[in-house]
Amino acid sequence: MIDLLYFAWVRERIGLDGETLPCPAGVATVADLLDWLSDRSPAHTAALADRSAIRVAVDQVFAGPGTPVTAGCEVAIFPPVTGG
Amino acid sequence: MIDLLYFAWVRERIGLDGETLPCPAGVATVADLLDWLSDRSPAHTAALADRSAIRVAVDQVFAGPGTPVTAGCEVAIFPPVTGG
Amino acid sequence: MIVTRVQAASFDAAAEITVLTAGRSNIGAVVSFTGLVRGDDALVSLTLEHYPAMTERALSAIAAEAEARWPLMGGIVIHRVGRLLPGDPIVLVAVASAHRAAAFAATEFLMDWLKTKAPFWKAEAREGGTTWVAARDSDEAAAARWRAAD
Amino acid sequence: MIVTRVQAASFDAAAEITVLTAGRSNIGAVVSFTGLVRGDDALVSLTLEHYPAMTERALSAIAAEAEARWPLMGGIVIHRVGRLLPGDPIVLVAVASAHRAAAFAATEFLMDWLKTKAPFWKAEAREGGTTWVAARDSDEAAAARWRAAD
Repeated sequence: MIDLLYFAWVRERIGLDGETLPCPAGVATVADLLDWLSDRSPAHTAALADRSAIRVAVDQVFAGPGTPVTAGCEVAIFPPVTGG
Repeated sequence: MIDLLYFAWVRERIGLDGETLPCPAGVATVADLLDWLSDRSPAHTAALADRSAIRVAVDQVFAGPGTPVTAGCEVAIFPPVTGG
Repeated sequence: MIVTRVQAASFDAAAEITVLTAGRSNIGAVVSFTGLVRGDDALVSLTLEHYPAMTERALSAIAAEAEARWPLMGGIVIHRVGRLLPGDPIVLVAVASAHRAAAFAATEFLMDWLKTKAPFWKAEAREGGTTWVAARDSDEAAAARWRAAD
Repeated sequence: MIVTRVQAASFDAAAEITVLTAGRSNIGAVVSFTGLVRGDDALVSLTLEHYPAMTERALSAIAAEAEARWPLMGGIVIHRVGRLLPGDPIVLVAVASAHRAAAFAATEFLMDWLKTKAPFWKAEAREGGTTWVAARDSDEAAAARWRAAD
Protein backbone atom coordinates (compact mmCIF):
# COMPACT_ATOMS: atom_id res chain seq x y z
CA MET A 1 0.00 0.00 0.00
CA ILE A 2 0.95 3.61 -0.45
CA ASP A 3 -0.29 6.59 1.57
CA LEU A 4 -1.07 9.67 -0.50
CA LEU A 5 -1.60 13.06 1.13
CA TYR A 6 -2.83 16.21 -0.63
CA PHE A 7 -2.44 19.80 0.54
CA ALA A 8 -3.71 23.29 -0.34
CA TRP A 9 -5.27 23.56 -3.81
CA VAL A 10 -4.16 20.06 -4.77
CA ARG A 11 -6.35 18.81 -1.92
CA GLU A 12 -9.22 21.07 -2.97
CA ARG A 13 -9.06 20.11 -6.64
CA ILE A 14 -8.84 16.38 -5.98
CA GLY A 15 -11.50 16.74 -3.29
CA LEU A 16 -9.68 14.50 -0.80
CA ASP A 17 -7.19 14.99 2.07
CA GLY A 18 -5.51 11.82 0.91
CA GLU A 19 -6.07 8.21 -0.03
CA THR A 20 -4.44 4.85 0.65
CA LEU A 21 -3.98 2.74 -2.46
CA PRO A 22 -2.33 -0.52 -3.43
CA CYS A 23 1.08 0.19 -4.93
CA PRO A 24 0.28 0.53 -8.65
CA ALA A 25 2.03 -1.87 -11.05
CA GLY A 26 4.77 -0.19 -13.09
CA VAL A 27 5.16 2.74 -10.68
CA ALA A 28 8.78 3.01 -9.50
CA THR A 29 9.33 6.76 -9.17
CA VAL A 30 7.55 9.98 -8.28
CA ALA A 31 7.16 10.80 -11.98
CA ASP A 32 5.57 7.37 -12.63
CA LEU A 33 3.19 7.93 -9.71
CA LEU A 34 2.08 11.36 -10.92
CA ASP A 35 1.44 9.99 -14.41
CA TRP A 36 -0.58 7.10 -13.02
CA LEU A 37 -2.53 9.35 -10.59
CA SER A 38 -3.41 11.83 -13.32
CA ASP A 39 -5.53 9.15 -15.02
CA ARG A 40 -7.40 8.18 -11.89
CA SER A 41 -10.29 10.69 -12.22
CA PRO A 42 -11.05 13.97 -13.99
CA ALA A 43 -10.38 15.71 -10.67
CA HIS A 44 -6.93 14.12 -10.42
CA THR A 45 -6.25 15.06 -14.03
CA ALA A 46 -7.17 18.68 -13.37
CA ALA A 47 -5.21 18.90 -10.12
CA LEU A 48 -2.02 17.48 -11.64
CA ALA A 49 -2.28 19.05 -15.10
CA ASP A 50 0.41 21.71 -14.58
CA ARG A 51 3.29 19.55 -13.41
CA SER A 52 5.51 22.66 -12.94
CA ALA A 53 3.18 23.76 -10.12
CA ILE A 54 3.34 20.40 -8.31
CA ARG A 55 5.78 19.54 -5.52
CA VAL A 56 6.18 16.13 -3.88
CA ALA A 57 7.57 14.84 -0.60
CA VAL A 58 8.32 11.16 -0.04
CA ASP A 59 8.36 10.14 3.61
CA GLN A 60 8.34 13.84 4.63
CA VAL A 61 11.35 14.84 2.54
CA PHE A 62 11.17 16.88 -0.68
CA ALA A 63 11.48 14.54 -3.68
CA GLY A 64 12.33 14.93 -7.35
CA PRO A 65 10.73 13.17 -10.33
CA GLY A 66 13.24 10.32 -10.06
CA THR A 67 12.83 9.68 -6.33
CA PRO A 68 11.83 6.01 -5.77
CA VAL A 69 8.30 5.26 -4.59
CA THR A 70 7.95 1.94 -2.80
CA ALA A 71 5.29 0.07 -0.83
CA GLY A 72 4.68 1.55 2.59
CA CYS A 73 5.87 5.02 1.82
CA GLU A 74 3.98 8.27 2.40
CA VAL A 75 3.78 10.49 -0.64
CA ALA A 76 2.54 14.06 -0.20
CA ILE A 77 1.53 16.12 -3.23
CA PHE A 78 1.10 19.88 -2.98
CA PRO A 79 1.73 23.25 -4.64
CA PRO A 80 4.96 25.22 -4.00
CA VAL A 81 5.09 26.20 -0.34
CA THR A 82 4.18 29.75 0.72
CA GLY A 83 4.90 29.92 4.43
CA GLY A 84 7.08 32.31 6.33
CA MET B 1 38.38 82.37 17.28
CA ILE B 2 38.09 78.66 16.65
CA ASP B 3 36.58 76.07 18.99
CA LEU B 4 38.53 72.84 19.20
CA LEU B 5 37.03 69.71 20.75
CA TYR B 6 38.89 66.48 21.51
CA PHE B 7 37.40 63.02 22.08
CA ALA B 8 38.45 59.55 23.26
CA TRP B 9 42.23 59.01 23.25
CA VAL B 10 42.87 62.27 21.44
CA ARG B 11 41.34 63.99 24.45
CA GLU B 12 43.37 61.84 26.86
CA ARG B 13 46.68 62.36 25.05
CA ILE B 14 46.27 66.10 24.69
CA GLY B 15 44.96 66.28 28.24
CA LEU B 16 42.12 68.64 27.39
CA ASP B 17 38.43 68.32 26.40
CA GLY B 18 39.01 71.19 24.04
CA GLU B 19 40.37 74.71 23.71
CA THR B 20 39.32 77.98 22.13
CA LEU B 21 42.07 79.67 20.14
CA PRO B 22 42.50 82.67 17.86
CA CYS B 23 42.36 81.52 14.26
CA PRO B 24 46.03 80.77 13.46
CA ALA B 25 47.60 82.69 10.59
CA GLY B 26 48.13 80.59 7.47
CA VAL B 27 45.57 77.97 8.47
CA ALA B 28 42.93 77.58 5.75
CA THR B 29 42.09 73.88 5.86
CA VAL B 30 41.81 70.91 8.21
CA ALA B 31 45.25 69.70 7.09
CA ASP B 32 46.77 73.11 7.85
CA LEU B 33 45.13 73.11 11.26
CA LEU B 34 46.42 69.64 12.17
CA ASP B 35 49.96 70.62 11.11
CA TRP B 36 49.78 73.78 13.17
CA LEU B 37 48.27 72.04 16.23
CA SER B 38 50.92 69.31 16.17
CA ASP B 39 53.54 71.90 17.04
CA ARG B 40 51.59 73.39 19.91
CA SER B 41 52.94 71.10 22.67
CA PRO B 42 54.60 67.69 23.05
CA ALA B 43 51.17 66.31 24.04
CA HIS B 44 49.61 67.66 20.84
CA THR B 45 52.50 66.23 18.83
CA ALA B 46 52.01 62.78 20.37
CA ALA B 47 48.23 62.82 19.99
CA LEU B 48 48.34 63.80 16.31
CA ALA B 49 51.45 61.85 15.28
CA ASP B 50 49.63 59.09 13.40
CA ARG B 51 47.51 61.15 11.04
CA SER B 52 45.88 57.96 9.60
CA ALA B 53 44.26 57.40 13.02
CA ILE B 54 42.83 60.92 13.23
CA ARG B 55 39.35 61.93 12.11
CA VAL B 56 37.96 65.46 12.03
CA ALA B 57 34.51 67.02 11.98
CA VAL B 58 33.97 70.70 11.12
CA ASP B 59 30.75 72.15 12.48
CA GLN B 60 29.56 68.61 13.38
CA VAL B 61 30.05 67.14 9.90
CA PHE B 62 32.88 64.75 8.95
CA ALA B 63 35.61 66.64 7.15
CA GLY B 64 38.53 65.78 4.88
CA PRO B 65 42.04 67.28 4.85
CA GLY B 66 40.93 69.93 2.37
CA THR B 67 37.80 71.06 4.25
CA PRO B 68 38.01 74.82 4.92
CA VAL B 69 38.53 75.98 8.51
CA THR B 70 37.32 79.52 9.19
CA ALA B 71 36.85 81.81 12.17
CA GLY B 72 33.92 80.80 14.35
CA CYS B 73 33.83 77.19 13.36
CA GLU B 74 33.84 74.19 15.70
CA VAL B 75 36.50 71.61 14.85
CA ALA B 76 36.37 68.23 16.59
CA ILE B 77 39.36 65.91 16.48
CA PHE B 78 39.03 62.25 17.43
CA PRO B 79 39.99 58.65 16.55
CA PRO B 80 37.88 56.55 14.14
CA VAL B 81 34.45 56.00 15.68
CA THR B 82 33.61 52.70 17.38
CA GLY B 83 29.93 52.89 18.32
CA GLY B 84 27.08 50.57 17.42
CA MET C 1 20.50 25.62 20.03
CA ILE C 2 17.65 26.94 17.88
CA VAL C 3 14.24 26.00 19.26
CA THR C 4 11.45 25.46 16.69
CA ARG C 5 7.72 25.57 17.34
CA VAL C 6 4.57 25.31 15.24
CA GLN C 7 1.43 26.57 16.91
CA ALA C 8 -2.07 27.92 16.31
CA ALA C 9 -1.81 30.28 19.29
CA SER C 10 -0.36 33.74 18.94
CA PHE C 11 3.06 34.53 20.38
CA ASP C 12 4.71 37.46 22.06
CA ALA C 13 7.70 38.24 19.85
CA ALA C 14 9.11 40.66 22.40
CA ALA C 15 9.02 38.10 25.22
CA GLU C 16 10.61 35.39 23.04
CA ILE C 17 13.47 37.72 22.10
CA THR C 18 14.03 38.69 25.71
CA VAL C 19 14.40 35.04 26.73
CA LEU C 20 17.32 34.58 24.32
CA THR C 21 19.61 36.90 26.25
CA ALA C 22 18.27 36.59 29.81
CA GLY C 23 21.08 36.02 32.29
CA ARG C 24 23.81 35.83 29.64
CA SER C 25 26.76 38.13 29.07
CA ASN C 26 28.53 36.49 26.13
CA ILE C 27 26.00 37.47 23.45
CA GLY C 28 26.91 40.54 21.40
CA ALA C 29 24.11 40.57 18.84
CA VAL C 30 20.47 39.57 18.60
CA VAL C 31 18.61 39.87 15.30
CA SER C 32 14.90 39.17 15.03
CA PHE C 33 12.40 38.98 12.21
CA THR C 34 8.66 39.09 12.79
CA GLY C 35 6.30 38.46 9.88
CA LEU C 36 2.78 39.83 10.19
CA VAL C 37 -0.46 39.53 8.24
CA ARG C 38 -0.88 42.60 6.04
CA GLY C 39 -4.46 43.78 5.60
CA ASP C 40 -3.85 44.67 1.94
CA ASP C 41 -6.66 44.76 -0.63
CA ALA C 42 -9.40 44.29 1.99
CA LEU C 43 -8.01 41.00 3.28
CA VAL C 44 -10.44 39.47 5.78
CA SER C 45 -8.27 36.61 7.05
CA LEU C 46 -5.30 34.43 6.20
CA THR C 47 -5.37 30.69 6.82
CA LEU C 48 -2.14 28.71 7.08
CA GLU C 49 -2.31 25.02 6.27
CA HIS C 50 0.66 22.74 6.87
CA TYR C 51 1.79 19.11 6.65
CA PRO C 52 2.27 18.28 10.31
CA ALA C 53 4.34 15.12 9.93
CA MET C 54 6.81 16.97 7.72
CA THR C 55 6.76 20.42 9.31
CA GLU C 56 8.70 19.59 12.45
CA ARG C 57 11.24 17.64 10.45
CA ALA C 58 11.66 20.49 8.00
CA LEU C 59 12.01 23.15 10.69
CA SER C 60 14.56 21.08 12.59
CA ALA C 61 16.57 20.52 9.42
CA ILE C 62 16.51 24.24 8.57
CA ALA C 63 17.59 25.14 12.12
CA ALA C 64 20.39 22.56 12.04
CA GLU C 65 21.63 23.97 8.73
CA ALA C 66 21.81 27.49 10.21
CA GLU C 67 23.70 26.19 13.24
CA ALA C 68 26.16 24.40 10.96
CA ARG C 69 26.80 27.56 8.93
CA TRP C 70 27.19 30.19 11.67
CA PRO C 71 28.46 30.27 15.27
CA LEU C 72 25.15 30.89 17.03
CA MET C 73 24.43 31.13 20.74
CA GLY C 74 20.73 30.43 20.64
CA GLY C 75 17.68 31.09 18.57
CA ILE C 76 13.98 30.57 18.14
CA VAL C 77 11.72 29.86 15.17
CA ILE C 78 7.96 30.03 15.68
CA HIS C 79 5.52 29.50 12.82
CA ARG C 80 1.79 29.77 13.25
CA VAL C 81 -0.92 27.73 11.52
CA GLY C 82 -4.67 28.17 11.29
CA ARG C 83 -6.75 31.29 10.75
CA LEU C 84 -5.08 34.68 11.29
CA LEU C 85 -6.32 38.25 11.02
CA PRO C 86 -4.65 41.41 9.63
CA GLY C 87 -1.97 42.58 12.06
CA ASP C 88 -1.49 39.12 13.58
CA PRO C 89 2.07 37.77 13.78
CA ILE C 90 2.71 34.74 11.52
CA VAL C 91 6.34 33.91 12.04
CA LEU C 92 9.21 34.80 14.35
CA VAL C 93 12.89 34.11 13.77
CA ALA C 94 15.39 35.39 16.33
CA VAL C 95 19.05 34.50 16.62
CA ALA C 96 21.77 35.34 19.14
CA SER C 97 25.47 35.38 18.32
CA ALA C 98 28.71 36.99 19.47
CA HIS C 99 28.80 39.25 16.38
CA ARG C 100 26.28 40.97 14.20
CA ALA C 101 27.29 39.55 10.81
CA ALA C 102 26.46 35.98 11.86
CA ALA C 103 23.21 37.02 13.53
CA PHE C 104 21.99 38.93 10.46
CA ALA C 105 23.02 36.21 8.02
CA ALA C 106 21.47 33.37 10.02
CA THR C 107 18.18 35.23 10.47
CA GLU C 108 17.90 36.00 6.76
CA PHE C 109 18.87 32.45 5.89
CA LEU C 110 16.26 30.97 8.24
CA MET C 111 13.55 33.18 6.71
CA ASP C 112 14.58 32.39 3.14
CA TRP C 113 14.54 28.66 3.83
CA LEU C 114 11.27 28.81 5.79
CA LYS C 115 9.71 30.50 2.77
CA THR C 116 10.87 27.83 0.34
CA LYS C 117 11.53 24.60 2.25
CA ALA C 118 8.90 24.31 4.98
CA PRO C 119 5.48 22.82 4.11
CA PHE C 120 3.13 25.73 4.81
CA TRP C 121 0.51 27.15 2.46
CA LYS C 122 -1.36 30.43 2.79
CA ALA C 123 -4.96 31.00 1.67
CA GLU C 124 -6.27 34.58 1.63
CA ALA C 125 -9.96 35.17 2.34
CA ARG C 126 -11.62 38.30 0.95
CA GLU C 127 -15.24 39.32 0.34
CA GLY C 128 -15.13 37.71 -3.07
CA GLY C 129 -13.76 34.34 -1.94
CA THR C 130 -10.60 32.52 -0.93
CA THR C 131 -7.44 32.25 -3.03
CA TRP C 132 -4.22 30.35 -2.44
CA VAL C 133 -1.15 32.55 -2.35
CA ALA C 134 1.19 31.81 -5.27
CA ALA C 135 4.87 31.13 -4.58
CA ARG C 136 7.04 34.08 -5.54
CA ASP C 137 10.10 33.85 -7.76
CA SER C 138 11.78 36.41 -5.51
CA ASP C 139 11.56 33.97 -2.60
CA GLU C 140 13.22 31.24 -4.66
CA ALA C 141 15.91 33.70 -5.72
CA ALA C 142 16.49 34.74 -2.10
CA ALA C 143 16.85 31.10 -1.02
CA ALA C 144 19.21 30.39 -3.93
CA ARG C 145 21.65 33.04 -2.64
CA TRP C 146 22.71 30.63 0.11
CA ARG C 147 23.52 27.86 -2.35
CA ALA C 148 26.32 29.91 -3.91
CA ALA C 149 28.14 29.77 -0.57
CA ASP C 150 28.01 25.96 -0.35
CA MET D 1 9.51 57.84 10.35
CA ILE D 2 12.57 56.50 12.15
CA VAL D 3 12.88 57.89 15.67
CA THR D 4 16.43 58.31 17.04
CA ARG D 5 17.45 58.56 20.68
CA VAL D 6 20.72 58.84 22.60
CA GLN D 7 20.47 58.03 26.28
CA ALA D 8 22.39 56.89 29.33
CA ALA D 9 19.43 54.90 30.63
CA SER D 10 18.87 51.30 29.60
CA PHE D 11 16.02 50.44 27.22
CA ASP D 12 13.57 47.61 26.82
CA ALA D 13 14.21 46.36 23.28
CA ALA D 14 11.13 44.17 23.40
CA ALA D 15 8.83 47.05 24.33
CA GLU D 16 10.33 49.33 21.68
CA ILE D 17 9.75 46.70 18.98
CA THR D 18 6.17 46.12 20.12
CA VAL D 19 5.38 49.83 19.77
CA LEU D 20 6.33 49.77 16.08
CA THR D 21 3.42 47.54 15.11
CA ALA D 22 0.83 48.38 17.76
CA GLY D 23 -2.55 49.04 16.22
CA ARG D 24 -1.35 48.68 12.61
CA SER D 25 -2.28 46.09 10.01
CA ASN D 26 -0.27 47.23 6.98
CA ILE D 27 3.15 46.12 8.25
CA GLY D 28 4.38 42.78 6.95
CA ALA D 29 7.89 42.64 8.39
CA VAL D 30 9.75 43.89 11.45
CA VAL D 31 13.50 43.33 11.76
CA SER D 32 15.40 44.27 14.89
CA PHE D 33 19.03 44.31 15.95
CA THR D 34 20.11 44.56 19.56
CA GLY D 35 23.78 45.01 20.38
CA LEU D 36 24.92 43.97 23.85
CA VAL D 37 28.09 44.29 25.91
CA ARG D 38 30.01 41.00 25.72
CA GLY D 39 31.86 40.05 28.89
CA ASP D 40 34.83 38.70 26.92
CA ASP D 41 38.33 38.52 28.39
CA ALA D 42 37.18 39.49 31.89
CA LEU D 43 35.69 42.80 30.79
CA VAL D 44 34.57 44.79 33.82
CA SER D 45 32.74 47.62 32.09
CA LEU D 46 32.40 49.45 28.80
CA THR D 47 32.15 53.23 28.65
CA LEU D 48 30.69 54.97 25.65
CA GLU D 49 31.78 58.55 25.00
CA HIS D 50 30.14 60.66 22.32
CA TYR D 51 30.12 64.11 20.75
CA PRO D 52 26.69 65.37 21.75
CA ALA D 53 26.37 68.27 19.33
CA MET D 54 27.17 65.98 16.41
CA THR D 55 25.48 62.77 17.55
CA GLU D 56 21.88 63.83 17.03
CA ARG D 57 22.73 65.33 13.65
CA ALA D 58 24.55 62.17 12.59
CA LEU D 59 21.77 59.84 13.74
CA SER D 60 19.12 61.92 12.00
CA ALA D 61 21.15 61.93 8.79
CA ILE D 62 21.65 58.16 8.95
CA ALA D 63 17.93 57.60 9.58
CA ALA D 64 16.99 59.94 6.71
CA GLU D 65 19.33 58.04 4.39
CA ALA D 66 17.65 54.72 5.26
CA GLU D 67 14.21 56.23 4.67
CA ALA D 68 15.34 57.54 1.29
CA ARG D 69 16.65 54.12 0.26
CA TRP D 70 13.80 51.82 1.36
CA PRO D 71 10.01 52.07 1.73
CA LEU D 72 9.82 51.93 5.51
CA MET D 73 6.77 52.17 7.76
CA GLY D 74 8.52 53.15 10.95
CA GLY D 75 11.63 52.47 12.92
CA ILE D 76 13.65 53.24 16.00
CA VAL D 77 17.35 53.76 16.68
CA ILE D 78 18.50 53.94 20.31
CA HIS D 79 22.18 54.31 21.23
CA ARG D 80 23.35 54.38 24.80
CA VAL D 81 26.22 56.39 26.27
CA GLY D 82 28.02 56.20 29.60
CA ARG D 83 29.15 53.21 31.62
CA LEU D 84 27.68 49.80 30.76
CA LEU D 85 28.18 46.32 32.19
CA PRO D 86 28.48 42.92 30.48
CA GLY D 87 25.06 41.84 29.25
CA ASP D 88 23.74 45.41 29.02
CA PRO D 89 22.13 46.51 25.75
CA ILE D 90 24.13 49.19 23.86
CA VAL D 91 22.17 49.79 20.70
CA LEU D 92 18.79 48.97 19.21
CA VAL D 93 17.79 49.29 15.58
CA ALA D 94 14.31 48.14 14.56
CA VAL D 95 12.54 48.78 11.28
CA ALA D 96 9.04 48.03 9.99
CA SER D 97 8.18 47.60 6.33
CA ALA D 98 5.62 45.91 4.10
CA HIS D 99 8.16 43.30 2.98
CA ARG D 100 11.10 41.53 4.53
CA ALA D 101 13.82 42.43 2.03
CA ALA D 102 13.52 46.16 2.78
CA ALA D 103 13.33 45.58 6.54
CA PHE D 104 16.46 43.41 6.57
CA ALA D 105 18.43 45.72 4.29
CA ALA D 106 17.50 48.89 6.18
CA THR D 107 18.39 47.37 9.55
CA GLU D 108 21.80 46.18 8.35
CA PHE D 109 22.42 49.51 6.67
CA LEU D 110 21.55 51.46 9.82
CA MET D 111 23.92 49.30 11.90
CA ASP D 112 26.75 49.58 9.36
CA TRP D 113 26.43 53.35 9.24
CA LEU D 114 26.07 53.70 13.02
CA LYS D 115 29.32 51.78 13.36
CA THR D 116 31.22 54.03 10.98
CA LYS D 117 29.47 57.41 10.79
CA ALA D 118 28.18 58.22 14.27
CA PRO D 119 30.52 59.87 16.80
CA PHE D 120 30.70 57.25 19.56
CA TRP D 121 33.84 55.75 21.11
CA LYS D 122 34.09 52.69 23.33
CA ALA D 123 36.58 52.26 26.17
CA GLU D 124 36.92 48.83 27.77
CA ALA D 125 37.81 48.58 31.45
CA ARG D 126 39.55 45.44 32.74
CA GLU D 127 41.55 44.63 35.86
CA GLY D 128 44.72 45.84 34.16
CA GLY D 129 43.38 49.18 32.97
CA THR D 130 41.25 50.85 30.35
CA THR D 131 41.78 50.63 26.57
CA TRP D 132 40.04 52.37 23.71
CA VAL D 133 38.46 49.95 21.24
CA ALA D 134 40.12 50.16 17.82
CA ALA D 135 37.99 50.61 14.73
CA ARG D 136 37.69 47.42 12.72
CA ASP D 137 38.38 47.14 9.00
CA SER D 138 35.42 44.76 8.76
CA ASP D 139 33.08 47.55 9.88
CA GLU D 140 34.45 49.87 7.19
CA ALA D 141 34.04 47.09 4.62
CA ALA D 142 30.46 46.48 5.75
CA ALA D 143 29.62 50.17 5.43
CA ALA D 144 31.27 50.32 2.01
CA ARG D 145 28.84 47.70 0.68
CA TRP D 146 26.12 50.33 0.60
CA ARG D 147 28.19 52.71 -1.49
CA ALA D 148 28.21 50.29 -4.43
CA ALA D 149 24.43 50.70 -4.66
CA ASP D 150 24.56 54.49 -4.92
